[in-house]
Amino acid sequence: MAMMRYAEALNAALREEMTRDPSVFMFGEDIGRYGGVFKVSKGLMDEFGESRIRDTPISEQAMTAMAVTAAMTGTRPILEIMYADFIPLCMDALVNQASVFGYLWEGQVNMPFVLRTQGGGGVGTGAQHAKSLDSFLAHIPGIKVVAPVTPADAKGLLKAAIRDPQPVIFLEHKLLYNLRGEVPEGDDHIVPIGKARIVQSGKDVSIFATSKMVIEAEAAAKLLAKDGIDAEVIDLRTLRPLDLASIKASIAKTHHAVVVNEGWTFCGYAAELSATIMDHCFDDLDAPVMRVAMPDMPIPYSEPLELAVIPNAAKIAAAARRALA
Amino acid sequence: MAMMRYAEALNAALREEMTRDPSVFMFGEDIGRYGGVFKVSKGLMDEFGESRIRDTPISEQAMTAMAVTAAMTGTRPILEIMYADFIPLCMDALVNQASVFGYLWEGQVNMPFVLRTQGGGGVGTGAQHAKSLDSFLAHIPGIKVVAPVTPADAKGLLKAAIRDPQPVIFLEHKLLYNLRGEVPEGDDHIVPIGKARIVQSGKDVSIFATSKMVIEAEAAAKLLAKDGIDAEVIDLRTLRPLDLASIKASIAKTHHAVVVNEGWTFCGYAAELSATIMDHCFDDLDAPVMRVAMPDMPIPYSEPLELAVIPNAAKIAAAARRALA
Amino acid sequence: MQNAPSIEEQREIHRRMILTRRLEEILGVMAKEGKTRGPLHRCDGQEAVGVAACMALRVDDYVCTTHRGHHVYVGKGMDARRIVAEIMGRETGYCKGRGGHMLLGDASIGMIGGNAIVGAGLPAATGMALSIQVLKQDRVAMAVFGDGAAQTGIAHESMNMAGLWKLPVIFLLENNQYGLTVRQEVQSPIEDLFIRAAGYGMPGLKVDGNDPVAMYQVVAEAAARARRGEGATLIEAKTYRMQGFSTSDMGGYQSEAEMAPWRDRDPIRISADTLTALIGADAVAQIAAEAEEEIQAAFTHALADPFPVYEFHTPSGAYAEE
Amino acid sequence: MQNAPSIEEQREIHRRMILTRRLEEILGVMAKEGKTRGPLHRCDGQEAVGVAACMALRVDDYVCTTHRGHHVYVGKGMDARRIVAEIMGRETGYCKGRGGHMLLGDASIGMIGGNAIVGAGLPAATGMALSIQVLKQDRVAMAVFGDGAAQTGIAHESMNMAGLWKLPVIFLLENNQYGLTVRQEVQSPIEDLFIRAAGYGMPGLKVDGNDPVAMYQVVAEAAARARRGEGATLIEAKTYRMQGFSTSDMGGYQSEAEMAPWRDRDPIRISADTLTALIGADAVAQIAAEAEEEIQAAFTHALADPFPVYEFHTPSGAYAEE
Ligand SMILES: Cc1ncc(C[n+]2csc(CCOP(=O)(O)OP(=O)(O)O)c2C)c(N)n1
Ligand SMILES: Cc1ncc(C[n+]2csc(CCOP(=O)(O)OP(=O)(O)O)c2C)c(N)n1
Ligand SMILES: [Mg+2]
Ligand SMILES: [Mg+2]
Repeated sequence: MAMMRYAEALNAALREEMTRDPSVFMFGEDIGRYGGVFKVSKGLMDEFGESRIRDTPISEQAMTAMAVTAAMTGTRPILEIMYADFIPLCMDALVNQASVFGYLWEGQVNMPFVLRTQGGGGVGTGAQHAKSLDSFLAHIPGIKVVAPVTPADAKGLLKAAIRDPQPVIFLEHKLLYNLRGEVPEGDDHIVPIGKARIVQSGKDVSIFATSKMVIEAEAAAKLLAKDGIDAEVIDLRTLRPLDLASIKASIAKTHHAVVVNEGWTFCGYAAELSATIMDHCFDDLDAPVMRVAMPDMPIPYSEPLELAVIPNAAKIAAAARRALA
Repeated sequence: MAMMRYAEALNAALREEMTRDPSVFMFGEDIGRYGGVFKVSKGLMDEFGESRIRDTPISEQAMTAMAVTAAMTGTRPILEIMYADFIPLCMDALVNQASVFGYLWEGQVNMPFVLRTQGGGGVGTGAQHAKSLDSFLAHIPGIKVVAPVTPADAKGLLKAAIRDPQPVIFLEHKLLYNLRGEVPEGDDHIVPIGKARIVQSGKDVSIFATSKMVIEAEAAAKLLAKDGIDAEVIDLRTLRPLDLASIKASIAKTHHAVVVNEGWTFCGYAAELSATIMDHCFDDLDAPVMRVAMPDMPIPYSEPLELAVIPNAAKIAAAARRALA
Repeated sequence: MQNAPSIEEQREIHRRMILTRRLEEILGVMAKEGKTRGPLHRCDGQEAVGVAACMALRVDDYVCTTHRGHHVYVGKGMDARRIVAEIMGRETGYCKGRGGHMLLGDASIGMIGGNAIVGAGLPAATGMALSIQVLKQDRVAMAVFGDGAAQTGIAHESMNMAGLWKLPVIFLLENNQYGLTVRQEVQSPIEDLFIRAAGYGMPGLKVDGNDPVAMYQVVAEAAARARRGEGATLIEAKTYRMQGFSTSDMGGYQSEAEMAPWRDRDPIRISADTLTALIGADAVAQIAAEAEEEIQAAFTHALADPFPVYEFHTPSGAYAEE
Repeated sequence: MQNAPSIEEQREIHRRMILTRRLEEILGVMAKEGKTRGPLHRCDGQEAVGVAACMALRVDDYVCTTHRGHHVYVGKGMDARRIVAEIMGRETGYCKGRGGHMLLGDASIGMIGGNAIVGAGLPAATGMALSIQVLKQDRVAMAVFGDGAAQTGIAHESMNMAGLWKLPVIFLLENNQYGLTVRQEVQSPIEDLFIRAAGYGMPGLKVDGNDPVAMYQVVAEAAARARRGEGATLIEAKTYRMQGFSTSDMGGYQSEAEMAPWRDRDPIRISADTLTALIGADAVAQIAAEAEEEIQAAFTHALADPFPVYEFHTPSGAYAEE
């Protein structure tokens, strides 16, 4: 175990996997000499050279499509997209390329690439640099989507993603990079894709959250505890494929659910969680599932406006109280 | 009233609005001389000239962004995107441009553009030409999304969309163009955006459907009627902003709901319908909302495979029976 | 002649061009009879571009093509029977009937693959070339794409990166003068698209797309350059689309006057003339006869093959196994 | 000199460049003190590009810019106080605090607008030019964009359509030699990006981006061309970024050796010298003094302005009014 920042845990995973497998390489904007705007790839160009760590032009659309075919021809590309807000530029490569060929050419090719990006708001980056577009990504067949919150999961899930035979979108959050935590060392620390994590177990209400919202959910649980409400907090970790078993088990116990995601509400990822619970847990529910997500409007810049739209502990706690009322 | 094909109704709406307002113009691939691959703009180039009806290069990404700013500077552009499968190429312009400036520059600009496209499967066009990506579009703040099924609604909603001050995505379906129906003539036939249509009222179960799935829902209702099940079929017509009042009213009456959309299931539009019903109608529900949508995999080409994945009347009827079981 | 095809290669180019032509002619007839499914995009008159270009590459080189890719499929060495089976939606097709005629692939011979998103072939080949460079292989990747595709943004991004990194890739622009129903001048203000290569620091050149020998030579030279580590090349092959955009094209915009001179320059006729001078008329006739036999057998067998049975594709699914 | 700025215009260019410089210097200090929010992108050393180019256009011409747009905002005539108010997130800002420094707009003077998606300005201006052409107006649209933006696909699609339709648009490529932290040669294999204009059938030219008079002239000429119906122009202004990528840039990659010669060619110094010869040192000093007063007042007032109060934006919402 070592105490590390989230960004350092990612860096360690990249270094270990690139050392372990010469077919792994990285490309993206400013990831080389500069080490990435969030310093996740710091030092890697010096260590692995300019062929395996590439600074690129600003060409998200082509780069994503290139990751798809590079992955089908023997390498394991890791593409960094600087902000999740630029994911729309990657959509054709994901929806019409990556999604399709794993099925059409099954048995002929694998597609082991990882697309790392970071989203989320709270620091005044404005409407084009603060979004969480999770539902766009989780809607795409054949593509896995993970979103670790702890440094340990950041490392373990990134290693799992790099070794996975399918495309994996790896969602980071700009407010998580400096988070510190214990991280297991060495090659064998792999966190399986498709398994949720029980952050704290409770009996009254289940709070299912993703990415930084897990931290807000933990804070909400503390607020609820003050009122004697015993909340179970579950970090989904993988958005697709979803760990349905963990969701069912928790709701069977608590009979109340709050779903939290930082993306927009309508057709957002929280909507799918609500619908999945409707499909599989209806009879266990004593109250409707409560959605806590971004209001359906662009993200404003000014502090009082931005902080008003982003989901937080208070909103989550209020939703839990509504569920239990 | 005149009997017309769906494509002819759209053509009439375009002709009337272009005649009425010289700031309306159209651009898109093969829409001019050829009249569009589905012949929706047939004859319009001869009538309105090459400045207002433009054949374009294959540049969906820039064209969508151009529609945004053309709309902000005094024109009412209508952009045709040949297949909904190419919507991923338009996403940056929609999510990072169109969605944002209506809020940021409120009071300074309007954004009256229409993006017409067509989606859906069933005729062997394959994984890259048969998708319904409704949930991508309905997730975007500030953008309206409509999907008419009847020729009358096609005309009335297109006219409403062209006159709307906000961006409107107009979703057609490749299997609807030859559908015939009575269409009111003249300028005053406007179908308001945001209002659902009760196709047939019933008391046992509510079937909410979009686009061509409305026709499958009607067929399902006939199948159900044979078993004495009285289904209410509602054509949502507008995917965003959603007519919540009609949904609530119907479920208050039937206490059972089936939601149908041709897009993928996970994070799909049907998921939002299920979640919206969870949010607003939970106490009225006697059974979980049943989702009928595309299985979460790419659309295959071969007939037996493609027909197996596309939602149809039989699947809808089965879902209704499960809801009532 | 430098990089010229051997006589053996010319025979094979000729044979594959005839296979392609006959494949499409038969499909065209079946389409009229309503026996095919979905639109079919024929490359009649363009066979030399796909066939000769692929013949100039190694089997382990990578190639990708467009919605109009029959000549590339056959040119790269795919089996006619399994091509027909895929187009007819059979279990024995290259994609088990999942793909259809626009999306065929055969990774075992570097055919990855067809693509129905216009422009998608350029980053696809660029990504393969990136993989080749990272793995320090001596392979080459080639994208065959159209004049319409040349106007897509992704073409620009791809060629810029290919030029920047000196990637072993060949951009083969098949200029058949039409993007769907509109002529190239309605899509771009310049006539010779290859001049854009200068903006990407790579050589650009023009070739007669209806001359198989010329096609073979320029592609062979570009491949040699790429293998020498000198990077990408943009080749514009001038040709013409003889059979309309697709089987669903209502036509009416390609005039006979425009088409006549191209019909006279049929690439199969041109290669037949060249070959006759080299191996004699009988040998050339025999190539045609053998090709005819092969294509007839391909249809007979493929049409007897079974349709696939639907199964949900679990790896694409949204829920983890429990 | 043809299309040369009048003395009055040169005074105004000088004044607006100083306003921009001081605006950013003050913001830079406040950023260090933690008094600003989010990253700020300064254009120190590039003021002539945005200011002189905008001054060469009419008030009713359209302009859009990037994340690094202070010189364009001020150059187009936006009010310093409301710019500062927006950057400080106040209700009185151009976007009521909703936009922030990368997304300012003032449609009343054709400033539509800032854009933080790299490359987005090219189709934006092209779309405005399309609107101008459809409405048969004699306006011009201009996109100011960077060397990094020139590598995006959307730049290619936009310039192709602008060239094809002879749209009244000016593509002003502000080559400050860096895209974020990497030099241009890491992003593109060619040094002079303006040569790509040939691929779009439009004139392309290079200009000294630190010389306000030269900047004004080339833009004025391109605007005249556009108004004559002769279409688009690509102008590459060579300049240099003096203050790093943004306030969150950790730096360390721009060497003093690289920067020194550019510091000597400070556009404000160059314009001061030219102007001194024309109107004398005192008049030039007075311009600076007035600009300083204006900018100080802008900050004083803006900082006293109220923050906005949050309200849900109904027109963006997902449900119809009941
Ligand atoms: C991104 C995208 N836009 C539009 C289409 C529809 N479409 C299919 S082929 C085609 C024309 C392509 O022209 P070109 O690239 O010259 O290829 P050709 O058909 O001439 O072989 C169009 C517009 C598409 N498949 N993909
Ligand atoms: C599509 C997109 N990709 C990446 C970014 C992140 N980013 C912001 S500015 C920038 C560099 C832009 O370089 P250039 O166009 O030369 O403008 P400059 O900063 O030099 O003014 C990058 C990569 C972005 N905002 N948008
Ligand atoms: Mg073509
Ligand atoms: Mg730059």
